[in-house]
Amino acid sequence: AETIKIGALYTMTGRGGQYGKDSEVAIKIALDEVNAKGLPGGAKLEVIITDDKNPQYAVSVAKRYITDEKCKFLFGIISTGIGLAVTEVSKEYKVILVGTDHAGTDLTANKFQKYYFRTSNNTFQSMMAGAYYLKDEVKNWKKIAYIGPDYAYGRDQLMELKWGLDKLGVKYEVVGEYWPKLYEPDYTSYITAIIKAAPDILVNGMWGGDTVSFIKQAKPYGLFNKMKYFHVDAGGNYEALAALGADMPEGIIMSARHHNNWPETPANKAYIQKFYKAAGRYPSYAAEGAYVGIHVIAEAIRKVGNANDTEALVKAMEGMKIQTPEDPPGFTSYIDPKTHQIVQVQAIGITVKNDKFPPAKYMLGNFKVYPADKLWPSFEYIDYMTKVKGK
Amino acid sequence: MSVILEIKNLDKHFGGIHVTNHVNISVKKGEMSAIIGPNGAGKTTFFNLITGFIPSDDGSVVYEDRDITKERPEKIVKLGMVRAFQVSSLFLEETVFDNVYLAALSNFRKNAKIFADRMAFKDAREHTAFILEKIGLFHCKDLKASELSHGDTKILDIAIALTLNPKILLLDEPTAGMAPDERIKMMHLLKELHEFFQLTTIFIEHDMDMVFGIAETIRVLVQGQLIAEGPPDYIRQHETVIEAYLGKEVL
Amino acid sequence: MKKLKDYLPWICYFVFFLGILLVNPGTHYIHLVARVIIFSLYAVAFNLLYGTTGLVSFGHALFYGIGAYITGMLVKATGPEYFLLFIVLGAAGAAFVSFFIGLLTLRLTGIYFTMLTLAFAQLAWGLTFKLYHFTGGDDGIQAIAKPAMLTGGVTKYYLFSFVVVAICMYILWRIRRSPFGSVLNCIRQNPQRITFLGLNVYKNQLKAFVISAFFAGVAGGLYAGLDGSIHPDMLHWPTSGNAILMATIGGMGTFFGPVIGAGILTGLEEIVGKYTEYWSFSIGVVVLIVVLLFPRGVLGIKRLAGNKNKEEKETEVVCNS
Amino acid sequence: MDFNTLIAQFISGLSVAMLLFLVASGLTLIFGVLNVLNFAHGSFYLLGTYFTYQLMQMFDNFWVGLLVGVIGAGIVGMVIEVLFLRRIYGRDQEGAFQLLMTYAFILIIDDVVKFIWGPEYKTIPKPDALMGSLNIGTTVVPTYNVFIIVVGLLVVLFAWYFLTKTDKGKMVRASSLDRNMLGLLGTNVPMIMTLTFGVATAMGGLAGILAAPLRTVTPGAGVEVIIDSMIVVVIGGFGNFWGALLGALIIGEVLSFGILWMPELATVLTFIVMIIVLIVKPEGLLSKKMVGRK
Amino acid sequence: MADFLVAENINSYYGKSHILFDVSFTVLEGETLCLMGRNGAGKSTTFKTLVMDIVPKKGKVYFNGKDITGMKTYKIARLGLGLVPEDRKIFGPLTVKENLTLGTSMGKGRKGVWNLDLVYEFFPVLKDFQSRPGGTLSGGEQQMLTIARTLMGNPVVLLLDEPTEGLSPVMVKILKDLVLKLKEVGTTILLSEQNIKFAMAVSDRVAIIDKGYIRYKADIDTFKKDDAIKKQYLAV
Ligand SMILES: Nc1ncnc2c1ncn2[C@@H]1O[C@H](COP(=O)(O)OP(=O)(O)OP(=O)(O)O)[C@@H](O)[C@H]1O
Ligand SMILES: Nc1ncnc2c1ncn2[C@@H]1O[C@H](COP(=O)(O)OP(=O)(O)OP(=O)(O)O)[C@@H](O)[C@H]1O
Ligand SMILES: [Mg+2]
Ligand SMILES: [Mg+2]
Repeated sequence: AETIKIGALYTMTGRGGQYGKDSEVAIKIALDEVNAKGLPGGAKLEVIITDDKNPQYAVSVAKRYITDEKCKFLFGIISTGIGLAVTEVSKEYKVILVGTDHAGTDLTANKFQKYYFRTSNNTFQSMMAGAYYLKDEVKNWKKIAYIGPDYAYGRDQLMELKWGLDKLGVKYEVVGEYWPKLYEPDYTSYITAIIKAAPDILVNGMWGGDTVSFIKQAKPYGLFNKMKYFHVDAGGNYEALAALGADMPEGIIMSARHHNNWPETPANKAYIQKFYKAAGRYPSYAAEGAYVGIHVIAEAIRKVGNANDTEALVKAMEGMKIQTPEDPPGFTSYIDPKTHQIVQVQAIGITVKNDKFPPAKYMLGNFKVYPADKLWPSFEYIDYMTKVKGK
Repeated sequence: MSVILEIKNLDKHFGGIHVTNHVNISVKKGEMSAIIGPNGAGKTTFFNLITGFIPSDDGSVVYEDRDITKERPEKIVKLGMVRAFQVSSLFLEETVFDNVYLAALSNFRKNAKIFADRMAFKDAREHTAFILEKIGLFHCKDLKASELSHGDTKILDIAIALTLNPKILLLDEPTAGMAPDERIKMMHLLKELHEFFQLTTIFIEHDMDMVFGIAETIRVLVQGQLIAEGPPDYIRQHETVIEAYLGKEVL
Repeated sequence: MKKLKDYLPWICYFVFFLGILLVNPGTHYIHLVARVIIFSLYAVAFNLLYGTTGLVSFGHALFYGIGAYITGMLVKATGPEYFLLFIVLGAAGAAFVSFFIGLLTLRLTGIYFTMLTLAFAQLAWGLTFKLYHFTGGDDGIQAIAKPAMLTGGVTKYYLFSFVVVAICMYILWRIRRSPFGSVLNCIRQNPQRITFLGLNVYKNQLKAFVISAFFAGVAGGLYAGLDGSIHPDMLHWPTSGNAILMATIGGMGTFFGPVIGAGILTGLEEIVGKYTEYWSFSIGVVVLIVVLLFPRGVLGIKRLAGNKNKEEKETEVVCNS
Repeated sequence: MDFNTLIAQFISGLSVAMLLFLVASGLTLIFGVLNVLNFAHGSFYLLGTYFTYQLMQMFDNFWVGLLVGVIGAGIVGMVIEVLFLRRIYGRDQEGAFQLLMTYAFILIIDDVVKFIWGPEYKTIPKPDALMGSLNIGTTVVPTYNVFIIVVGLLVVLFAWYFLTKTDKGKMVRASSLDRNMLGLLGTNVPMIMTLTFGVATAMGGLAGILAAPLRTVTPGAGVEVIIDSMIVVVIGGFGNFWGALLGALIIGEVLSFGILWMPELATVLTFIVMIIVLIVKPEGLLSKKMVGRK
Repeated sequence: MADFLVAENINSYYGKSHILFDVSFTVLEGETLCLMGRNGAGKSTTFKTLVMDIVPKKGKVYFNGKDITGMKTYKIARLGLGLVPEDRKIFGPLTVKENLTLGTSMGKGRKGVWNLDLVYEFFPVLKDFQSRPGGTLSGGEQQMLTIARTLMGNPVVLLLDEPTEGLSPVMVKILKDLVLKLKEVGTTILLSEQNIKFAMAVSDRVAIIDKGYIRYKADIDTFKKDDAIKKQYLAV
């Protein structure tokens, strides 16, 4: 029978390496499930994974996947920059690219092209949910300060949050914006400066190791007692919870694109169990995007009956409903037909003691859930973004 | 004979040491002269100062009626004051020919040509061949500079200096470390060149045979000061010079 | 006959890079070799500083990157009609910036110079990363269009790159063999002597620096067109390191060495990346081997072998004047 | 700006500076002594941390981990010096080869670390004794930061004493100048060089370990610290120990106050400082112009 | 008197170039042997081979009856072979005093008369300049420093490679006195010299090397009379 090849690109080294490795495990799990269930004509899915290194190299690999390895799909990608470079290849060669991790809103907004699909949420979805949370759940605040890495990802989050708050008619004042470099090892000076600025809420836009460093360094200064801490795109990533362990302050507001302890549905539990069995550790959020991505592809092939008719596959994916581990009871994720962005609920929580997922000592709890269709698509925002960032 | 180089009141301190102490010298055109003096007297420093290699603290250097005290070394070379080195300073990976040829290119101001073939300059080629012939290195023009013997490297160093068409040639211990026979050869060579090119030559030496053999004028530096100046016979008898430098028993 | 020997590398160069089109190994491989062509210009330009002048710049990515960004941004702003002109402008921009950086960095020598160039390139990288409204930041810039005659299939752009690079290589080749090239070569060996030949070391180094930056810029501009996308990584230090690597692997003492180095490095990256995620380990090991065992690079090996016989003969010749 | 803020910000800068210095000091030592630009210095920073992590998994004692981590980084350094670096000393364009070789070790060590310990972030907790915070006036300073400042100062003192007051120190300095001659004078130069490299890489390891409780332990973390510490070395004067300290203090404080007054420029401030220093004093603040003659 | 330092058929190379051809000679304990020859004859190469700075491809070197071929340079130095190289090799940025103290490491565990005070007595300039960087000394001053530095290690055998190069006549005289004094205390000396008068004044025996071959060996009195040899190999 036929083998359908998927060419995946993931960061496997350095800071983002963990996301790549986790995605790799999730892909294996998903492949087993998909192939066990069977595809039309007894076809099998196969995934080739290459470390994407940098955009130039990623583009070269993507082209190899398409022209040399005859891959039917491109897949994965952690960095938005690489995603943007590879989406061009997908467009040029008319091969579907399923993005599983990178969160830059651009790809499903101003830089949208019809062969691109994304199976994890974008930063706008996180920040819009965050705006609701700030409006409804946090009382008596006016001043916010923002700290985030000084590049597109960090900048976009602030832009999106502000847009969201304005949209919801929230009145606020920004008393400080701090822009450390990505992977800044030492935040000490930022911390004392933020304490001096005395905001009611500190919004943090870091991811991964930077979150860990920041929290470790801020805690002994008492920063978390002096203001509310709000970090809803990647703050609650499991790898950060795990690395911080007991150093994690209690009661800070965070979220992630997937939670190991929410929703407590059989699907989520089963997925996490499988992952733990395969890897010996709990997954970070990135794995779930990859897991869903494989299922989306398989589902599309089943609908079309083969993997050769790209246009039909695109049609099949548009509006596809898919039950993902992060769907709470009564909700099914779907792919927005206009933007090809998966639409999912967002759950924002606060840190509470919970050692069911060691080595983490704190997990998120007290989740507030924001319904998917309130968040995406927002064509108003897409227009705004197109104006700000260009096509 | 007219004066080609006029040094007035030249002064240099290194930290607390007065290395060049208000030196006044005027060098006549076409003169063959030597500078001698104890170790550390400031001879090399003197060369370094007048060639612009290190800046002086005070005083002036006038060369052909032009004040060059603050000029950059490469400019001074272009004006015709050229030096050869105590430890020969060559382009070791290049052939003997190419070492001299590069100097010739500089001499004919062809060095900045960026798109021409470097061998395309007939005048430079001929000049190179002429110098090599003159100085007696022509037959080993294709050897690499690193393959020369100690004596030949010193000769090549001087050849490079000559190629620049100097008006004044400054030599820092040209025979140091040379075997006696090579030393004699060098002595003859310098004399010949001096006559042939009408060169003003100043050399620093510790070899008294050489100094008293070919210098017309000898200047003695001691602790940065010019203590005596005159023809060989005069210097040979000079009490202070004998005491400070020559010693009673000549070795 | 000497002439023919001189031109032999050129013949090989043409035969290989044009021959590959006849063999036509498939789009991906043409794309790969197109990368080799562009990198080889970058490496050869770099080697004018490194192998010839003896200046180890660890910041050449800066000029490569500036070339790419200026070209890319101009195309984005005005359209692709004047693509070639934009490449030239990009290179000119790189040269312009290199002039000022050279003024500062060339005051130091050896490893000091190396560190400084690194610092400047990292600054530029940081800025590209940060000024995202202007440069697109980490997201880079995509969809850089090519003029109509170069679109459709990689072959056209391949040929275009080949022609541009061949012209640049020829210019660099001429420079290397010019009087100016000799001066640079001798600056590496003995800068003090250059001063006392009446030549200004600093000015000549600066010229070399600017020329080298210009052609690195051309390479960057070409790359912007190849993938239609550019990214701050093009200015990051590994890109600078790659220049040193390509030149060293191929043979820094030769003109064409870096071309071979570019081929080897690109090929290695392709093959190793394909089979293992531990590519950085593998590349590290290869670099170690090259540094330890082939310090003169691939082309240098041949030269060394040629020299051996010569050396033995020459010890017989005693040059006594 | 009130006085308390100034103090707080100053102490923050000091603490940033000391960690920078700890990394840069090893770098500058290797540079000053061996004339080697150890681009892989950050990898020893990383290795030290992972060794400590491993030990803490087994014994759960920070101080044991620290000791073993430092020694481990030093030993790996010495092995690399003996097996590899030693072979390229004195070569033409030595600088470039060193760069490539140490670059190769960045690539290799990062992957080895990932292979052995996996890609996920590791944690090294602070020792219990250094958990809390101190109040200096109205300013809160974490005890651990104070500890780092103290260790940094100790390293400075120790190095100063060693390099300028002891015979071994003189040999170490001489070996950077002329290894061959030093051997002719009866000194076991290869051993000196190996030891120096070992000490310096151990210092790199120490920096990594001390930083670990405040930072993220992950493959790749080593590369990130190297550029900053190079800038420190550039500003202070290459190979000059005091220079590294001064450079680190300047960078630490400029960043610290820069964040207050020009937060937009934070990421480029270090570079701006560097360029200003270069324009004024290209050889770095504390480096004497070499007075060597031939 | 015993055979103290013996070179036996040594053949040395720089890369591929064969420089020394079967060079053999013996230095007896306490004597001064002068190696003479033109530029490029192989004198310095011989010196470097004796201390294994260059390892001979063929042949052996014995010191005090012990085969030291292929031994590490620093170990040979510690045995008491002190080389004063022709190119000086001062540690430029280190002070004069630091340069001198570095010399002591080869003298560990060996008794001897030389110490800082005595060295300063012989070379007062060095005392005056003791805290200046060695690299700033003049050519001749550096030459003195080089010799003094090796003396600090109380060498048993002193290998002096062209010690008078660049020295003023007065200094040459002082150096002569120094060498004679060294002989008095029993130091064995191997000398290479271009200054024939100096060489004759201090040497006991002479060997002539030419193009890498030893051509002639004689005691000093025979050599003084042998004008033909002087003319043939030294052109004097
Ligand atoms: N850069 C410097 N810094 C400090 N002192 C210096 C420097 N250069 C030279 N000196 C000192 O200046 C004095 C003169 O040195 P110079 O080299 O001119 O002597 P010289 O006459 O050439 O001696 P020699 O015959 O031994 O070569 C010496 O005492 C030397 O130590
Ligand atoms: N590093 C080297 N590489 C290659 N050849 C060399 C090297 N050093 C010296 N030679 C060659 O070896 C031969 C012997 O040199 P050596 O230095 O022993 O001569 P020497 O007798 O000491 O002469 P001098 O009186 O000039 O010091 C010479 O022909 C020289 O060119
Ligand atoms: Mg002198
Ligand atoms: Mg010699």
